[in-house]
Parts: sequence; structure tokens; C-alpha cells
Amino acid sequence: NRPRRSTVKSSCPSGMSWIHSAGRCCTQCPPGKFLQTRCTSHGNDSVCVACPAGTFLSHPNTLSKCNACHMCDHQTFQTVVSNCSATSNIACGCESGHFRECQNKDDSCSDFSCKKCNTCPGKLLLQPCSDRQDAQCGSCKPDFYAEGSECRPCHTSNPETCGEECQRVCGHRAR
Amino acid sequence: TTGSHLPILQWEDKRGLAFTKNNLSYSSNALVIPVSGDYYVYAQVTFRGPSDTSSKTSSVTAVITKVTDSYPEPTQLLTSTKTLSEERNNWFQPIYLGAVVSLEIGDKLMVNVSDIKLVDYTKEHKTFFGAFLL
Amino acid sequence: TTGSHLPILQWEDKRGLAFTKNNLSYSSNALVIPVSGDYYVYAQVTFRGPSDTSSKTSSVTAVITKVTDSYPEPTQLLTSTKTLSEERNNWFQPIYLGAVVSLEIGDKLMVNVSDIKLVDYTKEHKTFFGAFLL
Amino acid sequence: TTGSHLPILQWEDKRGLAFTKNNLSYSSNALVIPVSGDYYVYAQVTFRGPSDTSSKTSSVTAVITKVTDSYPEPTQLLTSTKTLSEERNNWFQPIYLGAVVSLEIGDKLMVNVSDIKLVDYTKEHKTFFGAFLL
Repeated sequence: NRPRRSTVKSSCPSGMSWIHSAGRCCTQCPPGKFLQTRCTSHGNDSVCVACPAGTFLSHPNTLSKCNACHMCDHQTFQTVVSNCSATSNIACGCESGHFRECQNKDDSCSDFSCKKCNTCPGKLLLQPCSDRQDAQCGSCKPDFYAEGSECRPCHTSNPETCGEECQRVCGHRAR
Repeated sequence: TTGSHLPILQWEDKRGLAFTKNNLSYSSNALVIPVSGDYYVYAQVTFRGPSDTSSKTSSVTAVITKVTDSYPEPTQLLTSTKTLSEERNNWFQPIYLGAVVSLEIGDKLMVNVSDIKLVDYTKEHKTFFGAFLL
Repeated sequence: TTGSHLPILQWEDKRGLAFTKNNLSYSSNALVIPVSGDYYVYAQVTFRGPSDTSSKTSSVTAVITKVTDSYPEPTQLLTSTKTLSEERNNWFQPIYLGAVVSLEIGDKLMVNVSDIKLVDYTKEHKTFFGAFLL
Repeated sequence: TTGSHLPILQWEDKRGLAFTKNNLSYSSNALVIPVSGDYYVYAQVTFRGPSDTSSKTSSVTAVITKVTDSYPEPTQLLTSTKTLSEERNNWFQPIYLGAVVSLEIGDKLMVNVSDIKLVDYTKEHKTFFGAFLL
């Protein structure tokens, strides 16, 4: 019997992808569109259609479906940074007063939880809360004395409970 | 039975990774069985704790339930319950269920959960539900 | 191998959701393989802690084991171990196992667990075991 | 998407319980899909904590990812994330993933994990990965 012409996959020029069923390279769909009808071996080229609402494709492709948009987790203080479009997935961040605690040690931090920023009550603020890092607190502000990891205002201290540190900081002002 | 009174999850059945075929259809929160037979039924639900309610959550439960015309009460097919020992604010707890069950044409399958507010619905690859005929 | 010396679970194979067919039979605590081939084998075991012993329980394990005439020792096919960090009295820990394995006619499959007293056998939809030929 | 930048697990595909057949092949850390269709894809990863790093481990994640010639970015198919509340030194946390996905000829499937150092690769029945055509 006659050997079948084997259609060996070859590398395609830029902007084109190998289509098995057609046994040839065909035009890729642009970002925001998916491949509704594949090209054929006898010359019909790719037919691309826009991604339906709620889906996207960020790159040139020969996919038969678009990816589903993710959603932001409002229950855990996430907010929308940019909406999903036909060419890009949704981007989420944290509500003000929260920072992103990355779930994995990689750099993208796309899986994260929103944690409340430390407000450094009674302390000097070394570094404000940022997108991916909590506020850095310094030592106690003037007129505040250290008690454990807390800083307490002098005016709330009273002679009976004003310990050594309290005396040192607030001494003459204790009521 | 108990599982059925728990809230029912709603599902996306067309976009992204989701699809239905071979006449297995999705309507009013349920997969509808097109032909009688044995099916491998599965679901994964990712639960996660928002800070405000997490302290009150002691456990999470996912149930795959069957509703059939031949019996007035839903039947719990698969159930998984996990107690939580998390004191932290942000916790994640995935639950996977899967098994073979005998189903009749017209039977409906749905997923009930202990608390819908705790379900991570934000990404299709974290919470999913499906079935296939053997 | 280790898994095999662990206690073996017994199963109901007829009532309720349980069934056997296509000559896959159940006898003396094991599923008996009727025809050689690749099977998807799965099990879920729900463990739960009664107050008295829970403090001593540091982990739970479920194993799907194969016993075959062609080899004197059982083989652990699938194993899942979870440590427990539960100080509370009543805890629940589900374990799911599932994978494709190559089996021969006459092979026997069984489920071993770390502690039978901790297995929640009260509801058929919480603890189950099965296999199907691909 | 995200999952892909996580480390990729390598697999044994011949020895012991491992096997490939029906032209489903394994090469450079991925299962290669031989024919387009719907596949049940599954994996179990057992994570375990050595004392030194466990204090810093707050969660573990396993992802089954698809790489395809038709799109330059990998796609996360199945993801499971579990937070750890284990203060003890030695902990075990199994993660199971499984679902039906539509795949094209030439697509590649791989498993990413949050931290390779925490994966228990010592026993083939504790960490495994597979797929079968429906």
C-alpha cells in the first residue's frame, strides 16, 4: 500500500501556529480573540472571533476558547485594580489600610491575602505600610512609655502602676 | 437528609475551563443526568477564612447531593467535613470529593456547602464540580 | 510493606449507595479484580476524634493496598497521611485517595487505616471505597 | 497565569507502580497528550515539614498546569492550597487534585508546587500524578 504523506510538525514563522488537522502553519488570532474555525489543508485560513464577556486572551493564539476572568475576593478586603478586558485578566489589590501577604515565595504575588496594616499606635513610623509590606514601627513616640511590646501614653499612667520605664519617660507628669 | 438543607453552590458551565457535553447539561444549579448509568462524580471546594468570621468557623463541609423524581427527599451521595484549627486570620482549606454512583436519567446533582461566604469562587481552578459516565 | 500491617476496613457492598457489578466482587474485606487491566481506584475515609483519645492521636493514615497471588507481600498502592494539630475534643479529618493502577485478574484491593476506632463509619457518604476499569 | 512560575515536579514514569501507555508519554517533566479529547487528570502531593523550615511555612500549594503550542502562557487547570497551623516539628499534609479537562494533541501537563523542599518524594504511593482519556 502507498505510504501516507506524513505531515511532520515543523516550526512556524512568527504570527503563525502549527495546526495538526490542517497539517500546516496557520495565522494566529490576535489577543482578545479565539480560534472559532481552524484553517484547513486546502487553503481556508483561521477564523477568529472576539472573546465573550467575562473571558480574555492576552496573547496571539490558536486556542478554541478564551480563558475565564478571575474575580477579586471582596470578602477578604481585596479590591479591583483593573477590570478584566478581552485582552487582560482582572488585577486585584487590597483595600486601603491593608497590604498583600503573598501566599507563595515567588515574585508575582498573584495569590495573596490582604492583611490589616499595623498602625503603630504610640510608636514612631519607620516605614509606612506599602502594597506588599506592613508598616515598620520604631520606638515609642515622645510622651509614650514602653510596656511589653506596646507604647502607652504618659497621661494614662498613674503613680501606683507607673513602673520603672514609665517613671523614666513620664516621671514628673504622672497624675 | 441533612446535607440538602445546606446552601447550594451555583456554577459557570461555559466559560474558560468549564464545559458540558454528551448531553450532560447544567440548569438551576444542578447537573442533569441524560442517561442512566454509573458515573464518577467529583467536586473540589476551596474554603477560605476572611478575618471577621474566621474565629467563629469551627468546620467546613461540602456535600454532593442527588435530587430525583422518584423520591421526595434529596440524597447525600458524598460528604466531606473538616474541622478547622486555624487561629490565624487568613486560612485556606480545600475539600475534594469523588466516587462512582449509580444514577437515573433526569437525576440532578448539586453541591451543598456549610457556608457560602467561605467559598473561594474567585478562580475556576480552585473550586470545580463535574461528572462522567463510565 | 508497612501499610499492610495496619487494620483493614470492612465494607458494606449491597445496601444503600453501595453496589458491585461487571464481576468486580467484594469478599473478606477486599475488592477482587475480575479482569486484568488499568483501574482507577479510590477511597475516602473520614476520621473523627472522640475526646478521650484525641490527645494521643498525632496523625491519621489511609492506605489502599494490593494483595496478589504472584507476590507474598501486600503492596501499598496509594497512601495519605495527615498530622493533626487539633487540641479540641471533636475533630473531623477526611482523607481522599485516587489513582490509576495496573491490576491482574484475582488481585485483591483493601483499605488499611492507622486506627479503626477513629473511622467515621456511621454514614455511607462519608467513608467509601471503589474502583472502575478504564 | 500564576501557577506556572512555581517549581515543577519531576516524575518517575517506568519503575514500580509508574507506567505510561496508549501513547500518553512523559518527557521533560510533563505528560504529553497524544490525542485530543477529555481527560480525567489527577495528582496527589504529600508535603511534609522538616523542623528547620516548617516555622516559616504558612501554606502549601499544588497546581496542575497545561502548556500548549496554541498559547504562550501556561494555564492553571487545578489548584489546591492549604494553610498550615502546625506548630509541631514534623507535619504531613497531603493534597489531592482531580478533574476532567479538555486537552489538545501535543498539550503538556505538569505539576507545580509551592516549595519542592517540602514534597515527600520518598515513596511512590504518597506522591503521584496521572491522566486517562474518557
